[in-house]
Amino acid sequence: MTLEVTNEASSTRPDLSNRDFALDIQDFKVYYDTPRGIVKAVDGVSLAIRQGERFALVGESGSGKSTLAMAVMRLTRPPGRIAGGNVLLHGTDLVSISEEEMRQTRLADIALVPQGAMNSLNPVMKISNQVIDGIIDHIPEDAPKPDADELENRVNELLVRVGLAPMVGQLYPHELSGGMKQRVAMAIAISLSPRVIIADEPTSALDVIVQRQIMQTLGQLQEGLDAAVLLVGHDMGLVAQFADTVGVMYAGKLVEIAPVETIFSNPLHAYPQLLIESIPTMDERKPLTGIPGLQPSLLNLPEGDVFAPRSPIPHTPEDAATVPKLVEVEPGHWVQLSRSSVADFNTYAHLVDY
Amino acid sequence: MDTPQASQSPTSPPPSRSKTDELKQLYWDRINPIIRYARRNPPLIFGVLLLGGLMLFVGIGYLVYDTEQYRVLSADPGDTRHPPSLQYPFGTDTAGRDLFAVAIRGTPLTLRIGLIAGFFAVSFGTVLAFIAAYYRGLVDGTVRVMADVGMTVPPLLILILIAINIEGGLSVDQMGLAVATVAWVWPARTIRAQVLIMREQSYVEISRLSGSSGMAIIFKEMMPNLIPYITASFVTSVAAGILASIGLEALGLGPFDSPTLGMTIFWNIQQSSIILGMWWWWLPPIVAIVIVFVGLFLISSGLDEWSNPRLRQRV
Amino acid sequence: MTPDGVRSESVVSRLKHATFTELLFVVFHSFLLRRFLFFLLVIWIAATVIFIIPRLSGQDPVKEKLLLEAQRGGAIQTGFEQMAEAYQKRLGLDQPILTQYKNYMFDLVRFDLGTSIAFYPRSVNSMIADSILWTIGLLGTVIVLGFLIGTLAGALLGWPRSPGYLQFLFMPLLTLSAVPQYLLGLILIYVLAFKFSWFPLFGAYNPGTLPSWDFAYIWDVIQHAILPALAFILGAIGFWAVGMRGMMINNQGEDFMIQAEAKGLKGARIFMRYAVRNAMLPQVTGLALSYGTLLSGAILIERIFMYPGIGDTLFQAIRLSDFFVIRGVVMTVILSVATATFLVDVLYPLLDPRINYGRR
Amino acid sequence: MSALLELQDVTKVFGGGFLDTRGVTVAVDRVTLTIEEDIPRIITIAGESGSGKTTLARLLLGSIEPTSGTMLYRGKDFSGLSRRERREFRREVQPIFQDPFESYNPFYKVDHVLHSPIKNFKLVSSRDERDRLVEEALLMVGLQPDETLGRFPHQLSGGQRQRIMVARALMLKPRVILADEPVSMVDASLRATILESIQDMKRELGISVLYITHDLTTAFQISDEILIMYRGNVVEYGDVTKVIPNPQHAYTRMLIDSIPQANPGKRWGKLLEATGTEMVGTGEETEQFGIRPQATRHYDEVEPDHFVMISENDAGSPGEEELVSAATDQGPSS
Repeated sequence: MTLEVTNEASSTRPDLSNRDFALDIQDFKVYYDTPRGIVKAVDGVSLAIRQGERFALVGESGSGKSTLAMAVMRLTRPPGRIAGGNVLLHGTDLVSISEEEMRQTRLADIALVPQGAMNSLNPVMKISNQVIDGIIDHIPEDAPKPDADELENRVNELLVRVGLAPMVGQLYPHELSGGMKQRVAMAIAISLSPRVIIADEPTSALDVIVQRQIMQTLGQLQEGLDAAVLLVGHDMGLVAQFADTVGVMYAGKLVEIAPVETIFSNPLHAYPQLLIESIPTMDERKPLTGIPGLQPSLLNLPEGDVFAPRSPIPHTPEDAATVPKLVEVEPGHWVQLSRSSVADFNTYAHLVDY
Repeated sequence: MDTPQASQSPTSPPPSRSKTDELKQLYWDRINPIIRYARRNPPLIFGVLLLGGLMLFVGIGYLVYDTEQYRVLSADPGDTRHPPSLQYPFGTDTAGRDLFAVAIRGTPLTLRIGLIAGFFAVSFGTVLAFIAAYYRGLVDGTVRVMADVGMTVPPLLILILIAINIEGGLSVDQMGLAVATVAWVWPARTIRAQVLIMREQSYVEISRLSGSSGMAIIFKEMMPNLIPYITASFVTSVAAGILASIGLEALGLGPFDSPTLGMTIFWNIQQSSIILGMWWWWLPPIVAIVIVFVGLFLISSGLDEWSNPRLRQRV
Repeated sequence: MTPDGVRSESVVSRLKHATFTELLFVVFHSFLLRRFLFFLLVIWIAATVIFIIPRLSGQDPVKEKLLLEAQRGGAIQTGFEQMAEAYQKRLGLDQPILTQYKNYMFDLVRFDLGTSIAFYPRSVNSMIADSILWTIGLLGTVIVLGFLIGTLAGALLGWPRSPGYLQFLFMPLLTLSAVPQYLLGLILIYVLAFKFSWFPLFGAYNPGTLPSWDFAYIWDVIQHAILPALAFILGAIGFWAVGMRGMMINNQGEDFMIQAEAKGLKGARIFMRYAVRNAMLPQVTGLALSYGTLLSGAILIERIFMYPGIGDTLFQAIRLSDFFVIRGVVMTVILSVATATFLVDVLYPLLDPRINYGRR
Repeated sequence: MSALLELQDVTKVFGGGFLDTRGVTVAVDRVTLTIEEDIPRIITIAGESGSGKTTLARLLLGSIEPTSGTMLYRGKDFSGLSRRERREFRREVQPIFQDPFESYNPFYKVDHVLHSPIKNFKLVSSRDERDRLVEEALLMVGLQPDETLGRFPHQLSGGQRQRIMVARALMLKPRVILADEPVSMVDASLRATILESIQDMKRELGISVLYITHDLTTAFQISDEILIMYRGNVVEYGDVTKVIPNPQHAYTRMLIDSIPQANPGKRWGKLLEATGTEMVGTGEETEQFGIRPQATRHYDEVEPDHFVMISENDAGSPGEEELVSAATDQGPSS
């Protein structure tokens, strides 16, 4: 249903061929086959990230953001499956390449900083070996094998780059704190200097001070590599601190994409508006607000604007039933336009034909 | 608000609704989901079917066959060692037993040993586990050491020592009890571990802070959630009990006057049925034992899946 | 509750800055010594239970057996008087029970298991010594082989990238794991030894051959060992495969498995170094826990095959009501199980770095 | 003014048993805290994981006993309470836990968690009365009884589950509610409603709330007083409107500086170097912020209702002034 939208969308992108994007996700769909029906966890998401850009994908739990991140790496496991769309990594479609090509692409071209820092390292292997094995498995068949000293130096250098002492390589995961484990995960992610890094809630379960250190280190690494980063998270504070561009997901779809300043100062869709209003600040004490209602079940979602039941904007049932479209309302600012969820709909009504 | 509480505790005031409504509600709340779930748990179904089939065989056999012929020399005292025929479906052995009658009589006896052993082992193990986990400290330490020692000492050996010291050998029921004396170790260990995990859970804490007594916490909060574990460990204990009893019987320490599956195996070994080429003698008890063990194993792994929410979600 | 930092500190910096003596203290104080004390405790409790059980029936076991033997008369008539006397002296049967217990324990400490009643004056020690080598030779091989093959089979069964047809192996393996091994032995004897005569029916070597270290004898021994070994291994493979498969499937959901794939590692490396390596850990613990059960199974296999190992000795002793031999075999088996579990526990930290001497 | 619940110099030490080589953890180090009877307050205990805040909550709930120091309930030593007094304490001090799902017994419908305290504390005499009490409590937290009762916990949303736990606590008419990270597992959009009902407890029902959290932003929004904990010590405490805008202790400052503010214009300052916990395993652990278990210390009143801990370090460790000034350098760039 958003297929036409995407076509339309890509045609409206001014003088940028797909090659200019580091990561170009087009009309991407990830479905879960459950006994009770198909859960459309990611349903027609399109977004593109330029080289060197930090793109944050935010949404509540169950909005499909983590599912999207894993599916981009093609790590979706049954009953989940990629149900359609393309993921162009510097122009190569990751959805259609062979499993072996995908394996070689992981880490070398697109790396993951995982969510569960606590458990993402093999508990029975020394840190240095866990850094090394990724490197070794990406050496081309015909290339000379590096000797042990060379590898050790490389591991040490990587550990230092993420702010760890080289001797950490000789330890086992259980001997490290949560922050240190996440730093190791980052060292692994940058070990082959990938151009795209996906960070899936990299600081969940970490304390604020450590969280700041990790995010700042990640930022430094991103700058050093000029990599494109897709940060997945739910903490609007972290997003404000880190991202250049923000995409807001709701119930498997993107409702708004905008530069970080715009999304905080001038969100157009009701969901990001309410989301941002509900963040408590440290500046002044004021009554807290929330978003009324619940996120709908992704099983058998009705057609139309899924946010309508929670939207404070007055609307008719017809408005809510109209399938909304994601349109670029100003350069770099995309909104899922619908009468039921966008207060300024009339301003942009000329961009859509309903 | 006026939905009747199917999960109400027995001590709460009687509900205003009629008993049938209550039962209907119970069905929809508790039993129906179980049935629906069971459909997605083939091991459980398959295991139940296997054992059910075996029981059906025994039941029908009792109804239509003269099972008294299990006794020595009761079938054709003149010429022994009949291969299977219409008259003797499973043949006869060197001592003139009708092996079909033996199979029908023996299978439930062996199951009986297992059930007795399983029942006492799990009851004792559960009580011990709760006492240990509830009182902690020295009591817990003692139970833990006892269980750990029990894990190290092979049950069969202790059973041998018990059996050789009982005059006139063991009866079927004594056999079950003897096996129970060594089989409580595993249930005690696993259930204790579960109780220790559970008592740290928030809902137990909430219940305690809601003024519930220790007994109420054990029986109303913990027990219902432990039922799958206890059932699974009962099934496992039954299997372990049968295994140990057959071993004991094969060594010649079983009830000589009872035609249990293990004793049938013993007579096979004793009379060298294999060299005599009497395959019909040893095959039925082995098949019956295999059905029992595979059935019990499938049921316990099915129950495992039921009690393990992580596996359950995957079903 | 404990902050990460505190835990790391206790492990790393404390051990790093400890002197050698302190290190020894930490090691012994915390783990080895405690584990060794537990080992002794197991032996002591087991020995005590063995001492108590016969006395629960209210009769003196030895006296009873001696009477029984006296009634049977026959082969062992000569020397019976001395034997009875020797027991009187040795055990002090008329003495208070505590004295008896003390003597019994004292003999145990010196590993003196007493004298056979049926084969007087042979010592139980020598009878066990004669048979135990057969058991160790057969068992040692089959326990290791069964564990390795079974674990590998389970690993392949639980690996999502294994070819689909492998799954057909699961039901047969599950059935094998559920069947007592000695019953498998019966079937094997019937089919392979009786029907096809590929292997000898029973024993450890041909009664005609004289034990010597020549090729014919060794070949004879191997031929005799194959069937009992096969019976044991088949059952063990099923047992270990079913367990390992479960571990492998459980492991699939672990974050480090997903991360290994995200690292673009080769399938073989993920399989060996990540999946199998971690799924092995509970298997090894399982090996220690089920060693006793395996040994009981081996005893029954020896019984079926009339293999002259310790199990056969035990069976003969049961048949002849040879109490001291039974007790000696039981004690030996318990000692070996306790030693094996002790060794596994002590060596386990080598496999799993999370377990170290400092904790547990 | 009479104190309802009082901690005096309470210390809780874990570990250190016979043959225990894991070492000793001082989870709570000489904490003094008073909850008044007549003036309801929302008091925040803030700290990161391992700071001892959850241990403090369990001490106050009577779930664990202090290693040293005393806990007083209505002026009486807690360990010397009679059966009846202890029962009264059970009802008057009620918890709300972090994970609303784990607070429910999966075997029962949500009604169970509401009915069992009513029965145990004998709050009502009839079934109708009980049902009325339950409905009132649910309406109070903004839930429709017919939408929530008779369901199993997994059939409700996280926010609904947590609000039922709030209703459960309110139903018992407690004097104090201990809310241990009540919103950290609830989605941002639902956070507000739960925090609001916590504020309502104080405003409308006169209940004091101990709000235990690692989130200083919500603490700043809803509480009256705040205690900042670090490694078992209260390093700074006082009126929340004084402590947060004007933090004195180096740790508090670093904590506040590290909060990711939802404002792209107010980004973090320069890269924060690894702290003591991060460097563990790389060599000597630095004694951060002058915290050392059982060290000599006292509290300075830097302004009315605002206290900061000063620890008397032994020579070699940085003094308090040094740390404070070091932290000032690390302030946000904006």
